[in-house]
Order: sequence, then structure tokens, then C-alpha cells
Amino acid sequence: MNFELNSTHFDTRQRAQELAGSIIRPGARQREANHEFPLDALAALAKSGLMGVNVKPEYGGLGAGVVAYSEAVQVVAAADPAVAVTMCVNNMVAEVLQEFGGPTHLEMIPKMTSGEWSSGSFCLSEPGSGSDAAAMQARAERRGDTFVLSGSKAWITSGEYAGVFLVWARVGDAKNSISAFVVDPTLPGITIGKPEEKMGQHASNTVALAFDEVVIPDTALLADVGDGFRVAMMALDGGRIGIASQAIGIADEALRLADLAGLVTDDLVAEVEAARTLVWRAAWMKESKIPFTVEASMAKLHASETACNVCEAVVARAGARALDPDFGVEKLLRDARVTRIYEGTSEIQRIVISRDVLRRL
Amino acid sequence: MNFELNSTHFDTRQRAQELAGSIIRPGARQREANHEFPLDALAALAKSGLMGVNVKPEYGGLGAGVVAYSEAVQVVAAADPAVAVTMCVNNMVAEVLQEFGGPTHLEMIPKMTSGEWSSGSFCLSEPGSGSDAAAMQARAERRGDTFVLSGSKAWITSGEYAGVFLVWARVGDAKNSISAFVVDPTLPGITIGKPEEKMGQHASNTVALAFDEVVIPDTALLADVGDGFRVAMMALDGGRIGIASQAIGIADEALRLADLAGLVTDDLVAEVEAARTLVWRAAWMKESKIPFTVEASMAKLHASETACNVCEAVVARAGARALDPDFGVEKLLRDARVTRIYEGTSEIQRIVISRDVLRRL
Amino acid sequence: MDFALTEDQKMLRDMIQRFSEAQLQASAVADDKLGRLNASTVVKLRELGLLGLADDGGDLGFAAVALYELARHDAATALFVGQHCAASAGIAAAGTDAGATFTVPVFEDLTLEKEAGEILASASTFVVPFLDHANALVFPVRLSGRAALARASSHVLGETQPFRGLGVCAAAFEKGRLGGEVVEIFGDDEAVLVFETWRILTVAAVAAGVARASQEAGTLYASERVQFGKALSEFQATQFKIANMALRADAAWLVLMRAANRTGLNDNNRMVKTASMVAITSALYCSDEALQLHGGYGYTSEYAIERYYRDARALSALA
Amino acid sequence: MDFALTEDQKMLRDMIQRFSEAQLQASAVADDKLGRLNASTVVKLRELGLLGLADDGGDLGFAAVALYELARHDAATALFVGQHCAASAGIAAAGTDAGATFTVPVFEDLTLEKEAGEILASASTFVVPFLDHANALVFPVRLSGRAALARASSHVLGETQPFRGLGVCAAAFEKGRLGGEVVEIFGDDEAVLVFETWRILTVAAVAAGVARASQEAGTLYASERVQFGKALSEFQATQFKIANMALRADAAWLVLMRAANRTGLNDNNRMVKTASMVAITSALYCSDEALQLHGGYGYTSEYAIERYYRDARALSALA
Repeated sequence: MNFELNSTHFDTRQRAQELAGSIIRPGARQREANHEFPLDALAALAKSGLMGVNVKPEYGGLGAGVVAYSEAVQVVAAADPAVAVTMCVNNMVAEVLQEFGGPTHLEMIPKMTSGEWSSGSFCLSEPGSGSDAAAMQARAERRGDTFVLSGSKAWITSGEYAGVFLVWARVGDAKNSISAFVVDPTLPGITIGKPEEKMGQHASNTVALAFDEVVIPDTALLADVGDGFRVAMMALDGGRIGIASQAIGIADEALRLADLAGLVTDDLVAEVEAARTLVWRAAWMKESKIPFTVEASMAKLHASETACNVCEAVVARAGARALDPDFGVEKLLRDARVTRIYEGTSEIQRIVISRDVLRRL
Repeated sequence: MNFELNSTHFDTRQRAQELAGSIIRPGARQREANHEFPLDALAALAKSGLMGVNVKPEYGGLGAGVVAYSEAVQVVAAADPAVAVTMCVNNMVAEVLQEFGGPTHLEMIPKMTSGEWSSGSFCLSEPGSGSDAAAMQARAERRGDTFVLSGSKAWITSGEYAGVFLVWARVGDAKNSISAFVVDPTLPGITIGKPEEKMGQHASNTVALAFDEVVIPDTALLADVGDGFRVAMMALDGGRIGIASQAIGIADEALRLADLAGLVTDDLVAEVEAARTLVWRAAWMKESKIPFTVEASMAKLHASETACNVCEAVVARAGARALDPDFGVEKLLRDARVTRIYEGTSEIQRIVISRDVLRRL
Repeated sequence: MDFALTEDQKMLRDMIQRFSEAQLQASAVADDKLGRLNASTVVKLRELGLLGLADDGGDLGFAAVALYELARHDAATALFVGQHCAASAGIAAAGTDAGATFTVPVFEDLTLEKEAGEILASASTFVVPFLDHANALVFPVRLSGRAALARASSHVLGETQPFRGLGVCAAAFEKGRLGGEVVEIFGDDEAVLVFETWRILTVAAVAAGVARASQEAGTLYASERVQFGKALSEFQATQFKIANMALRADAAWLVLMRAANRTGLNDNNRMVKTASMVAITSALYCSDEALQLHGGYGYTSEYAIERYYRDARALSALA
Repeated sequence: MDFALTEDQKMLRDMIQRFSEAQLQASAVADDKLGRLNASTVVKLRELGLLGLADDGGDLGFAAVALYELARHDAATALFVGQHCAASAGIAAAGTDAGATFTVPVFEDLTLEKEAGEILASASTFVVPFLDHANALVFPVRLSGRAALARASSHVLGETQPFRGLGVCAAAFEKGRLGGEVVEIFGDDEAVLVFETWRILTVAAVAAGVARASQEAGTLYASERVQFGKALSEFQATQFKIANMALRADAAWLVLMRAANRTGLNDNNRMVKTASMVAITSALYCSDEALQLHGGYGYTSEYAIERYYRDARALSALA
């Protein structure tokens, strides 16, 4: 066994650290106050290869692997969780295109990694279908060489700024009809809602999308009709490593602030290290082509729960001064809370884990 | 609102305190080591009226009410949880006879309160039916003026020493066929198993019972055929106040030991007081003839969880010396654990509570 | 022993419920966005007599009912009332005159110096809520090893910097440094004990109210939201959370009232601290579970649980 | 980065699993009843080389695998091996000779005095496990402000009083007073660090093993026990517990191995402390939930979970 970071990991971390210091952390408070999408930070991340850490160099990615990706997200999240989540979704969408995409899709990846597109969006959830993805209502009807897409999507990260939408919809009425489409956000019939007023992560953009008979070419179809659910689940497995890493970055930053304030945090540090080890394991497995669904769920579950616990404990231990935004932890606490909800709630992770444990008996 | 104990409560507490000091606490360690049933302590409790605290004086009870009963159990449990559980079951069975019994049953109560019988037993659980009481298999067949009782019962407190068994069994095959019987333990066909080797509460007696075609008179039937489930549930409501009180006594004692050892326990004290207030509420409601099922469940759930948490925290905070039986808390920790299981597990309490909360919406 | 509210307490509760439904429920949302209590709420609180709960010594049980009911709809308003009452109660106990609207600052590194017969207070930092609605400050100090209360005009704080706290956002916190300003020292151990008892009771009552509001919001949402073809409340894991929330909300309320109804100031104070610990645990737990039941919706201002969650954590920092 | 066991570690694991199934599983139950490790286990441990894990400095990663695997079947045996190894490692680091079977006492109010060139140790009380299997004691001390190790024959403890500890019952604890007995002082900061690292790693590894054993026992039972017409594992609330237990058992194991595989002693020591905290939390959680899943059966010696529950809590007192 070996739990040491190698030079690729350190190098990727270093890239993230430089940007964290120069551009991500400095503007974070202001972007939060102004609900300002972090275009500059995202462009800088793209320039450093961090919008496609696990994307092959031929598509403009860093090709540094999954552990390196996790390290980069941890560092970015410590500087600003809102930038980290945007980075995560972009990396996830780019990886999905790399894994499942045909030629037209592969061509898009360099735009996502280079910063030409500030981000991609992952359009799975609907107002009535959060945890229960299979209950989705959006439909894509074949009409000649095209599909006509209709439906509503909710909680779409970066939706207002995305260069590409990855959209899930049903083709026909069969149970296995869920399919994935790569959609141009500028097409007629797409309405972008106003941003959600969130508890935290104000600099990330979260919107509802309405698709009203949007005509998309049949090349928009990713993989085959009916492959959508499988694509989504695989994407989420990787996505959970991203969000787990974001949560760890938040916890790291809260611990740093607590240290500055002279608070005792041994007990909190222990669980953060547990979360980090769980994330490393999932990342190493993904990188090693070992099935990692359960391990990603464990990492995401524990990291997100721990991030919230750490922020909460630091607020309680610091007392009234913790309420002051200058102390720093109140923003982290608000930012952290959604990590237990998006990319599969904690409850969904527990279902994924227990199903696997029981199957292996 | 008024949360003060009155003179009846204080007087009952005082009776318990005297016995705790003179006979219950002094012998506790030795009875635990020898797995010795506390006959002397039970006789003394009976003499002080504490084997029927909420039983009417005409049946030899103290008639002091439910709050007084809770106070007495708390004090006895702090001195020895094993004595407290035996006392609880006797009080519960006596109250059931008082509430539902016909003349032959009412005649038995003075034997239970006076110490003529060292205890009664509550025979509901079966090897395959713990939480799921409705799954019981024991049967009582009518045969002329008698019932013939067959089946197995498990986890029967005081079974080896009881003067009376309250036994649940099905009469016929209907869904609502569960019925309660007042059974003489000395009847032919009853086999008493060897005591369970428990983690704690060694001085209490816990056995399996086998009923093999035991012929009982029809006067053994308590209330009517098919009333058994209702009788059991009502008995358990009251029983939960007893066990909650036992758990609080255990927690109080653990806190006393922690104080002696100079440990900080403010956080633990808070939850013990919460549990005590919840128990008082349930006891006051029962005494005031207000339906108290949910409140008893809350009290039992919180008191038992808190007792275990307190013991666990005291062990961890005290360090190695806590392992020494002379410190005292290791016995309490072992004694406490079953309070989350018997008289309805914590899971069953949560089901009872949530059902009620949702119904009231 | 009696767990029923008195008739007077019931009337008070009903009065506050009417006020809450008519005004507080809506203003709480607006105040939270703006980051401060609106003046009309303060006027109305005075009209209803709620700023006089501690006058003539006051009745802790009565005050607990009022603060809890207010907090079920608006934690910030309840905290404002409670802090004012704590200061008033401390002043009354010391036998001096009130006649102001008070708030309670939190200082770090507070030091006192005597100079030319005056007491000068300095602090490296302070945090104070509701400064825009209060013209006087009351806070506990130690002078020559003796506990006392200090009182000062809010002007002593000089230039302050407003900030929007984590939760109880409408508290409109301000912060700054205190550099040797003149404060009036009064009262003895008992006055401090009265002040602290009321102050901690306030935290307990507000937290208990937040716990209850969260529990109700989470339970209601779970009974309505359908996923996987069933209401969330039909899943066993949700039912367990619903049970735990109900237990925690009840525990917070009961220990609060037990503490508030105790006779004997020292006993009161100890039980009030216990009540605040229980209530904060409850507020943290209930608001967290209830938010989680809301899923993504709980993370937005569309549902009140988002505010309750922040309120609970802000209270844990003020305890 | 590599999360797979090395071939050597796999061989060690398999060897211990064979030993456990052949001997430990049964002897653990018997030893727990009797309250002490049986001598044949100790003989076998020596034959298998498990008492030599710290010889020549040893390999923490290797030792962690061994202690974890032992603890999955018998926490007491694992603790005995680990304590012996910690003492051996400290002695080796100090460059002195080993050649004994060691155990580690816990003293209260330990004081050292120099008298006529000898060091006399006194303590108001001590607690020591496995005294019947060890002929020497090793423990950390501070002398003239300097950290060092002390070593003594087990005879210095004089008359002791045996007791049956809460859990890890087969540890056969003894206690007594230490009244100015001669001890040998040796080693420096580094030797103490080595000793403490191994000692805490032992607690971490044993707790991680108990967590895993509990998780497996609870999950298995839940999948077999039927109530309300379904296996317990079909209830969502049970599934959540099964998931949490699996997560906690994995976390304990992973952080243990991460700590054990670190290079650099100071780093090691810090991460080992972290590992012990994580593992104890896991052992407490898993054994508690798993016992609860067993219902009344979990409270009896009929199922191993009853022992795991006590073991976990005993470890929390030894951390």
C-alpha cells in the first residue's frame, strides 16, 4: 500500500494553489456578495488545465488522473467552494463526452477545457424528480433526422453560462427510454430561469431550464437511446469524487480558520482525514479501472457530512465572532450544506452503499 | 405549569432512598457477580409499598401515582438497575391486573404488592417475535371450561421466581385473536429455561418459558378473547415510563461517579434533565388520564439513548480507571444497554412517535 | 406537577400567534433579506407590551412562552425582545432605572480601568446585534474581582461596521473596537445572575422556537413531497427522523419551561443553562434534518427552513 | 498511490485468518468468560512470529495488518500482541536489549525519585492488562523534564488485585499501588515516540478490527432476521445503518493503513493518533448499531456482538 502523492499529484495541486492564491481566494467574498459568476477564475483554471484534469491532453485536458483531480478540487474549494463546484461540473461533463461521445461530441471537449466555453451543464434533475432520477418527465421525440426536446430541468449548475448542456430525456414510453443529449444552449425554445436564491455558493449559477419543442440534430444523442440512465449513473459516480473533494476543501479551510483562532480541533481533523482517505481510495480505483461506485458514495457521504459537522463545530466553538463574515467560517458553513444534497443526497448514497454491501453477503 | 415534586413524590422517593442505602446498593456488586436474584431487596421494596406504587391501597399498593412511581424507580435504578427492572415488571403486571382484571385477578394483586410473590412476569415476546408482537405463535385452545396453552416465550423477566405469569396467546386463527391470560407458574407443562447470559443486569432473572399443553381455567382469561393486543400495548405504554425511569436512574448514577472522579459532565447533565422532564410529562399525563402513548415512547427513547451515551462518555473521559469495577461505571454501561431494547426497541418507539405526528398533521 | 399552560400563558401565546400570522411571518422573510429588523415590528412589540416582559422583575415562565412563540415565526425578533428583557431585568434587579431600549454586546478582551472617578472600558473587538433599534447597552463585567453589570449609551461604541450575520440575519450585527469609553457600573452578583438567567433563557427559548418551527416545516414537507412513488414520510428512515425531530422539539420546550418555572434564582440559572444546551442541540438537529428532507429546495430561500438552519447555528455561537 | 495490500501483507493476512478460524474464534469466547488469555494462545502467537513484529524496528504497515486481522476475531489477543510490540519497538529504538514478554501498565499520579543512584517510581494506582503473560513492563515517563521510557520486571508491581475489565475481558486486568519501586530508565524522545506510535497504532488497529467484526456481524444478522414479514435488511432505516457501518469500518481500516504506511516518525505519530480517533469512533458506532440490530439476542453472550460492544468501549478508555 502507498498513500503518498506523486509528482503529478503535487504538480496539479501546485497549479491549483497558485490560482487559489492569485485569483480564486482574493475575489471570493466579493463574488459571493454580488452573486457574481467567477468568469475570470474559470478562465484561469482552464488556462492551467484544471477544467479537464482527467481529460486526455489530445482534448486539451491535463491527463493527470483522478487523484490529481481530487487534489485540485480540494485546493480550489478551500479558496472558494462556488468556483470548485463549477469546475467540478465542467470536468464531469467533459469526462462524459470523452467516455461516451461520438466525433461531434469529442470536438466539443477542447472548448470546455480551454475556456472557450466557461462551463458545461449537467441537466438531469427536474422539479419533481430529484433523488428519483428515473421519474423524469422530459421527452425527446424523434422527428425525421432530429429530436424534439421538451421538459423542465431544475438545479442546473452554470446553466446561464454554459457552452453545452448535457440533457436527459425520455425517447418513447419504454421503461428504459431515458437517453442523454448534447445540446447547444443557444437553440430556440430554451428558456433559462432566474438564478435560485441559495443559502451559499452565491457565485455559482443555479437555474431552472425550460425546453419547449427544442429541435436538436440526431447527432446530439450521446451513446444510444436508452443508455441515458447508465450514462448518468456512471457520470455521477465520478461526480461524487468531485463533490467529496469540494467538501474536503471546505473542511480544510474551516480547520485553517479554527487554527488561526486558536481553537482545539483534533477530533474534527480526524474525520476530515478519514474523508480524504476515502476520496483518495475512490479516485485511485477509478484511475485503476476498478469499479468504484460504492467507494465514491462512501467518500461523498462522509466528506459532505464531515464538512458540515466541521463548520458547525467551528462556529459553536468560536462563539459570536464566528458570525462575522471576516472570520470566514460563516460563508463556509453556508457553502457546505448543499454538498449533502447535490450529486445524490446522503440518503441516496446510503442506499447505494447498503445495496452493494447486502449483495456481496 | 409546575414542575415541582409534591410531598407524595418526595415521600415515595424517600422510601426508595432508604432502601437504596440500606439494602439495594450495598449488595449490588455481589449479586451481579453471583447472578443472584435480589429476593431480599424485593421483599424490602414490597414492605415499603414500592412493588405497587401506582396500585390502589385496597390492593396493598401505595396509591402514590405515576410521577411518584417514576421517582422511586429512578432512585432504585441508581442503586441497582437489576432490582429496578424487576420492580418495574411487577408494578406493570399489578397495574394490568388492576386495570383489566376480574375478581380472581384482583385477588392476586395483594400477593404481588406484599411480597408474598417476589414478582410477576410479563410473557409477551417469543423467540421469533420481538418487535413484531403481532407475529406471536403461542396458542390457547378452548377445551370445555379450560384453555390449553402451548408455545414458547422468550426474554421473560423474573420468570424463574414469578408468582404469576401474564401470558399472551392466540385463541383461534382470526387476526384479532391475541388474548391475555393470568397463569399460575406452577402448573404442569410449564418448563422454565436456564437464565440468559446477559451483558449486564445479572441479578435480574431472564428466562425462556415453554408451555406444553398447559391446562388453565377459563377464569385465567384477562378481559375478553381478542383484547390481548390492546392490553399489551396499554401495559407497555406504562411500562415504558418504568424503563425510562430506570434509564434515568442509571444515568444519574453514572453522573454521580463522574463527579466523584472530577470529570466535566455539563453536556451530559443537560440531556439527562431533558429525559427526566420527558418522563415526568408522560407520568403526569398518565396520572391525569390524558392519552400518553407517544409521550411515553419519547421518554423511553430519549432516556435509554441518553443513559447509554452518558455511560459511554464517562468511560471514555475517565480513561483506563473506568475499566475497574470499583470505579462503578462499567457495570452501569453494561446494565444500561438493554434499556434501548426491552419494552420496545428504540426503533419501535420511533415508529410509534412518527405515526402519531403524521396522523396529527 | 402540571404540564398545562396557565390561562394567562395561553392568552399570551394566542396573542403572539395572531401577531405572528398577521405581521411577523411576512416581515421575517423581508427582514432576513434586508439584514435588519424593521422599525414597525419594534413599534408593534412595544404596543403589545412585549418589551415590558421583564418590568418589575418579570415572570420567566411568561417570558419563555412569549419568546418561544415569537421564535417559531421569527428568531431575530424573539432575540431582540429577549436581549432587551435581559438587560431590563438586570437593571431592575439592581434597583436602578430603565427607560431605554437595550441590547447586549459581546466583547472580546474586555478590560476596565478607573480614571478620575470614571470607569473606562476597552475591548479589542465587539459584536452587537440590533444596534439600530437600541439606545443603550448592558453587559456583565468584573471589576476588582467583583461581578457587576455595565450600562452605556450605544454612542460609546463609536464608529461601527455593520455586517450580516450567519443567521438571525435580521439582527443586523455591527462590530468595531471599544477604546476606553465611559461606562456606568451598577448591580451586584444577584443583578448579574438575573441578567444572565434572562439572557440564557432567551437563547434557550429562541432555540426551542427554531427547533419547533423546523420540526413542523420538515414534517409537513415530508408528508407532501413524493419521490419513488411515495410521500417521503412513508419511508421508514424518514419516519425515524420525524420521530427524532418531534422528540427534540418537545424536549427543548419542556426543559425551557421547567427552567423558567423554577423558584430560586441559583437553581434557575443552572437549569436555564441546561435548557439552552438542550434547546440548541434540538435547533441544530431539527433544522438540519428538516432541511435535508427538503432536498435542493431546502437550500433556497423559497422555504423557511433555509433561514431556520442559519438561525440555529447563529444561536449556537451566541449561547 | 496504491490501495492494494502487498503480497507479503496478503500472506500475513491469510495466515492469521487461518489461525483465527482454527483457534482464536473459539478461544476468544472461552477466554472472555474466564477473563484471561489462555497460555496456549500465547505460545501459538510466539510460534507464528507475531510477538516479533517489532523486532529490528519492525514494519508498522505489516503490524497493522496483523493486529487488525487478529482483532477481527479476538480483540484481547490483538491488544496483547500490540502492547508487547510497542514495548519491544521502544526498546529497540533505544538500542537496548529486549528478550522478554512485555505489557504496558497505566499509572495514575506517577512520580519518579532518584535515590542512591536508583530511580524509584510511585503511583497512587495502576491498571495493567495481561500481567499473567508478561514478565516485564514498559511505560513512558518524564524525568527532569526529559521524556524517556521506563522498564521494570513485573515483580515491581508487588501484590496486585485482579479484575475483569469492562471489555477486552480476556485482558485479565490487575491493579494496585506502586510504592517507590526501582525502575530502569532508558531511551530518549525518539524511543518514546516509537513506543507511543506503536502503542496508539495498536489501539487504532484493534478498534478497526472490532469495527469490521461488528459491521459484518450486524449486517449478516440483519439479512437473516425476519420481523414484520421481511428481513430487517429490507427496512430502509436498517439499510441506512448497514451503509453507515460499512463506511465507518472502511474509514477505520483505511486511515489505519495510511497512518501505518507513512514515512517519517513525527508524521507517523500524528496520523496514528488520527487513526485511533477514527477507529474508536467506528468501533463504538458499528458495535452499537450491530448490537441494536440483534435486538434482545445482542444483549446475550449467544452472539459475539455482545463482546464486541464491550471491547469497543474498553478500547475507548485505553486510547
